[in-house]
Amino acid sequence: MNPTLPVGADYVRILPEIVLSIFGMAIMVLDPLVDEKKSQQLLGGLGLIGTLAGLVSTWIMAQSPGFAFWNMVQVDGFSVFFHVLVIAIALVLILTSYEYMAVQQLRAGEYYGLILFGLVGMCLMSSAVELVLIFISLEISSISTYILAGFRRRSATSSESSLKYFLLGSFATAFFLYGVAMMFGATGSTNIDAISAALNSGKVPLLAYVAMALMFVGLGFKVAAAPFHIWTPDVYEGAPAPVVGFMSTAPKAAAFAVLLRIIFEANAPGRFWLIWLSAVLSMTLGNVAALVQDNVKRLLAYSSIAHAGYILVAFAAKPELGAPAVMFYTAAYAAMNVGAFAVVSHLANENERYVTLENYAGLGRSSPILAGTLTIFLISLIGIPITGGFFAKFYVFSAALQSNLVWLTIIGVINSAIGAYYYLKIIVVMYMREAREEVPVLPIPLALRAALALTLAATVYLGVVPGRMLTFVQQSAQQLLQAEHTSAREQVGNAAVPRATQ
Amino acid sequence: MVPVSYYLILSGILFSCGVIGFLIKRNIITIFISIELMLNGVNLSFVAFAAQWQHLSGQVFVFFVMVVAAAEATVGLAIIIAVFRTRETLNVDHVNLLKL
Amino acid sequence: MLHLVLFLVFGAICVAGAINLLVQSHPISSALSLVVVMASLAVEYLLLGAEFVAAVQVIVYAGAVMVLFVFVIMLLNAGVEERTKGSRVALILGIPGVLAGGLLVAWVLIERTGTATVGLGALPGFPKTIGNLLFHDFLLPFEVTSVLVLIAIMGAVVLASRPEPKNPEKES
Amino acid sequence: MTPSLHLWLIPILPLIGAAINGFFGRRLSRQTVSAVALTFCGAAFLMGLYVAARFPSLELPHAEYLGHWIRSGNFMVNFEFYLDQLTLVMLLVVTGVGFLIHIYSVGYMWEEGGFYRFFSYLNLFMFFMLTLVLAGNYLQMFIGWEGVGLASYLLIGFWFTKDSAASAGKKAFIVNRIGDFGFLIALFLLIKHFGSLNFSQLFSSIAQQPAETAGVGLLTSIGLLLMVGAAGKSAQIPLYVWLPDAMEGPTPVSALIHAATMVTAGVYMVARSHVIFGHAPNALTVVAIIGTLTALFAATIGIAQTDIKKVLAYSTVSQLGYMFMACGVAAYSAGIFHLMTHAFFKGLLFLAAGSVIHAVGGEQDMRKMGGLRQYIPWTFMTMTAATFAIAGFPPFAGFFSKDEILARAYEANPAYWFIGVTTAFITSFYMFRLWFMTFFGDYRGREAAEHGHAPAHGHGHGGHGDPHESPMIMLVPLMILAVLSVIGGWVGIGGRFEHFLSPVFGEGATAVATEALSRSTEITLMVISVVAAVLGFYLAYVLYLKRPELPQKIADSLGGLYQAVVNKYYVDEIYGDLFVKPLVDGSTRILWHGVDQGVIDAAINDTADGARHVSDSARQMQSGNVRSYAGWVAVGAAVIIAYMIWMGVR
Repeated sequence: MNPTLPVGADYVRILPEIVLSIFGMAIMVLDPLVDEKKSQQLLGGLGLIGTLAGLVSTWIMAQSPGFAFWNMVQVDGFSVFFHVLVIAIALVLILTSYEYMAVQQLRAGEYYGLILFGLVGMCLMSSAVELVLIFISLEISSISTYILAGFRRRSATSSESSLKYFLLGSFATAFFLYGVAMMFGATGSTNIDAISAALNSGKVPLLAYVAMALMFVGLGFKVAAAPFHIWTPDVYEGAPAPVVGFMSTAPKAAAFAVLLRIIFEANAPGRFWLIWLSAVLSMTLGNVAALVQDNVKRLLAYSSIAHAGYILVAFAAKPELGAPAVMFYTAAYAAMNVGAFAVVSHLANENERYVTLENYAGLGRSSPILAGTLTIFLISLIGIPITGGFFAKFYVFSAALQSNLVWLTIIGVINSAIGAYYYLKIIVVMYMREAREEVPVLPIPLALRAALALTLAATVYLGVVPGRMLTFVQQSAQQLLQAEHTSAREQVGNAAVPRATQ
Repeated sequence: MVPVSYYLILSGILFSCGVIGFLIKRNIITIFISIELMLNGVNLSFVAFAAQWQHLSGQVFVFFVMVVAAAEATVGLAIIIAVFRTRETLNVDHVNLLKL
Repeated sequence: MLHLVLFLVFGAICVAGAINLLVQSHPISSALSLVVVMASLAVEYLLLGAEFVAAVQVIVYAGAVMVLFVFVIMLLNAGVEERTKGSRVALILGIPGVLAGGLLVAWVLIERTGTATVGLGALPGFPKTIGNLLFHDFLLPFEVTSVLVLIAIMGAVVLASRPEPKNPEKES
Repeated sequence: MTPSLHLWLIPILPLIGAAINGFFGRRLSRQTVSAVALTFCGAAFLMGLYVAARFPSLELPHAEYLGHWIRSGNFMVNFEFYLDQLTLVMLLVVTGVGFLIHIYSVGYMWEEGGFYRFFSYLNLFMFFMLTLVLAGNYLQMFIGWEGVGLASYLLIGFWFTKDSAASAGKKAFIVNRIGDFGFLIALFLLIKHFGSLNFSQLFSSIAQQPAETAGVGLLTSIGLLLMVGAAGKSAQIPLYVWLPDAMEGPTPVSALIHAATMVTAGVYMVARSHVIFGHAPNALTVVAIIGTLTALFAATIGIAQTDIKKVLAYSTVSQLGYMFMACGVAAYSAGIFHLMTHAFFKGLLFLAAGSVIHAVGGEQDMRKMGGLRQYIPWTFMTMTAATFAIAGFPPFAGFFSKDEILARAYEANPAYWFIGVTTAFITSFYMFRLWFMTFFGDYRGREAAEHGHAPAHGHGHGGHGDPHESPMIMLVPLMILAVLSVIGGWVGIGGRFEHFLSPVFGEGATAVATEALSRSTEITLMVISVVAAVLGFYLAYVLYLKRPELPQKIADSLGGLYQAVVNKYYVDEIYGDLFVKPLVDGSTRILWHGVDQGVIDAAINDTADGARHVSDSARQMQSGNVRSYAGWVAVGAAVIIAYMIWMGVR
């Protein structure tokens, strides 16, 4: 056995995770010490600093790319991208939650702690190149979201949402794990690079196909892709609104990162029609079901299924075109959806009383700022130019067309035309209907303003000058796809999984 | 000498029993027990494959799965308690406020 | 030969336990069936040489985790489950789906890995070798599980503690 | 290298105006708001004039690069502006007519709530429209394209308290989306096969390809998809349904967006893409056929409308059809010429109609007007100029452009010409019908008011006594446009306009025109179209002034056909039944009530358990069951496993 200890570089390459855990623990420890009134501000502030520190440490981490902990994690542009993305989402979430938690009278300490710990899992998901580590971090991210979903404990819907998410989530995770076991059985390794090398040398064992299928079940569930999307509306409807904004983007982005690694880096065999069909189903089911919803949270839940479908379209495309499109889309979707949910959670008010479409009537009058920002997010979700949503769709569809997926593109385009209808419905209601009952709109606190400004800026930035972002995602996608070859060769000398001899 | 596939089939049977349990049981706790059964099935696969490939890492995975299962159990049972508090029922068919 | 006999005996116990889990209508019976399954699985592990895993299986899984289950069942005073008909999809689509999928996978397993065999105690997993792996190659996952456990603790505290009674919510 | 003209300023100026009014307008007085809007729009117009003044000294086409926007691999898109003769014409039309309409709006909207909002939207619209016109690549054009749709949606729905306005806005938006996606797919195809969206690069690489004469090749499909986009934006069959409804917006909006500028974007786009269409004759034929049919179809609907703005709306659709007909026979400059004159006279018609509506207190039904000549003489005079122009009487502007189109159509295929002339006759008829019904005879508004018919569209204008003339600020733009409607066509005499545009569309397109038709044929055609116009005038005179009881009789005798025309051939209903309803119903029945319990369970309940379970199933008409969800997951997993195994075994 090799007795070496991890060196400094190893720690630098998981620095964001370390920093986030430390802040999480600090919150946990401080929680009982501060009195309840102050805890909201103090611990929330600590969480905020934690995410900021996480961003800084990500920057430090980005300076030393490479493998760490004996090929457990890999730091490259790809993982840096997703680190920044999920941490930024959490930052906005914390800004939004500041007010929300106070209005809902929920205890703060564990909430912020769970967010930070959950982030550790999501960050690791994006940099892990070992299925076991991916599994554990997936569980960290999932379990913390299960708990967050049930945070409004006095509410029956919230705990129901939590229960449904938990039961079905564990169910799906078991499938994923079985897939990991099969993959281990098929290739003798759980390291993605080694798997990739095994799958791309000679005939692919049948067991690997089964393994891929099972892993797709688990990951498809996490990203809410049809036919494993079915939990989404129920869970999103019941969970606290800011948390929905979070869990429809951050864990999803991390799960997409894993899917990208598994599907593209390992060059999963026989995936094409599977993804094709899943993309079509997700887009269509999501959009069509959203048409008749009148609960805004539920509507956005269906919309998030549809968006997962659009992202899957890019998975069906050629890797070098699809991977950057996926990355861009997750970022754009995160910006607009988190923003939209920030508005929704502000309006929801005590006990989330105001979440139906009817409650949005006349919002254009009563609160032009909220209505205006929500409109921009919705416009972006529709995919109208000069917003991030447009370019995201544009790249996805152009990637698909350049890979000769004409029908898939046409179905996607038709779907996004259908989708325009229900987003528009919200805009119409906000500006063109008189409020039937008085819906109190609380003053917008500073933190929420900051959250809205950040998401708005990101949405518009990605829509107006997407050039830099695009260059970045292309480079990192390039690294991801090349990693397959380079690291597989490194593997030979530096055995990731020691073989016990008998 | 026993064929590895025997172990794998046993593992598959346990996994399938777990899935069926999820589908037919009404008590939330029993459903959760079914999930544990699924995980146990997977564990057997890991150990069997480890033996086949002569890779000890397969056995280490089992260890991790157990940790995860324990953590899941803690949280899951807490969620079940929370649901029971608000709904006074453990029947999953009655937990359907959120729908359509 | 001994190996095969032991495998078959404990495999049969295992499957019987699993089926009993499904058939029983009281959660306690199901939980105890699972303990049976786990215990016989531990034997199967031993047959494959995974000593450490077998021990942990009995101590942690069958011992600690299942006790937690039994405790919660008792706490919530769960009775015999009602045979409500909430979901026909589960019966009409789900069960055939599982059976079909299971058979397909079984076919793959037999067809494609059928020839390989393992001897008794094929891959001895002593605590020392496992420990070496765990604290070296798998150091990071091992450390990360601590975060997982932390989350679990926090979750249990958040969810299972009695909610503060201010503004009891009236939701339908 | 020609000097930079700072073309980017032209769209940015209105954007600044929009931003100022949008953010601070609420606190500003009406005077300040209108001053801001007019200043920035006027500045854009001045910039346009400056560009025109510098034009002779430029090396054309003149492109201005601002910075790169997206770079993905080999594919690059820049912020760039593109100026050639075609752009200049569009630029002047958009800024000039736009500016006049801005002035007019100050008077028209003075009494309305949301004054600042209106001008903010209006300036925003100008920004997008100018982006569209000045774009140097298709993507930038598309941004403008979508943007004008958005602005138009905001403006149509301006009176959002009215349900009809809100739904009209929505309809416009959704129909436009269909068109936009045709456009978008065309863009994807261009990226895929030519790796660029830049006009100069793209056209030069397409120009090297052979033309696709037979079948549907790549360029033909691109052309057809572009045409889908154009049909959506420019309200052509089958996507025209939104334009008549869009009349719910304030009248200046109809004038600016739905007559003079936005709806002509489709024509501009087709003309801009003439290289693509030139290499795809089949697509061009489709353009011609769609244009011709739309021209006729919309004109016939126009006959039976009683709402003054609806008549004009259908007339716009029909005139746009003419422009597409021109493009379809490769007479792009004729199409653009008509686009320009149409902007003058149709903008004027709408503004004058607005003035009429203003005068009679918000009434839009022509049956309740009449005899307005004496009350609003200025409006009457300007409207007369416009009516004669659109009917095609010489020497008004419409005569020259329409004649040009018809001549070129005749040359391509006499069938187009025949339908074109028929349409000209119908156009003349319904326009003079409008003219007579509105301005001649006796004023019928008072009786209606006495019978207790409150004006249906009374938004702020209500409570007037006798009709009264509009204020000067509204009349001046009318007069300017009236002058342009009279003399605007003279630039086309002797093919000067065509000659001006010939560097864009190539010499071939113009040279043939003058030679192919002999002088005598040309004059014959001209005479026939004038006769058609006069006939229309006479028929309208007889039916609506001399013997006003006749139309009813005719309507009675025609019965079903007339009904069909009155109901716009039931197109809205057909669309509703065919597309919208099934979608919503499908969603409700299939997914809302759950595939789960709705279909499978209901079926099982019905057959197996019968009536006893009806109430039970009603209670259980709900999903939300975890086990059902798990069932779906399990089935999905089984299907995927089966598929993957099949893939593996294969």
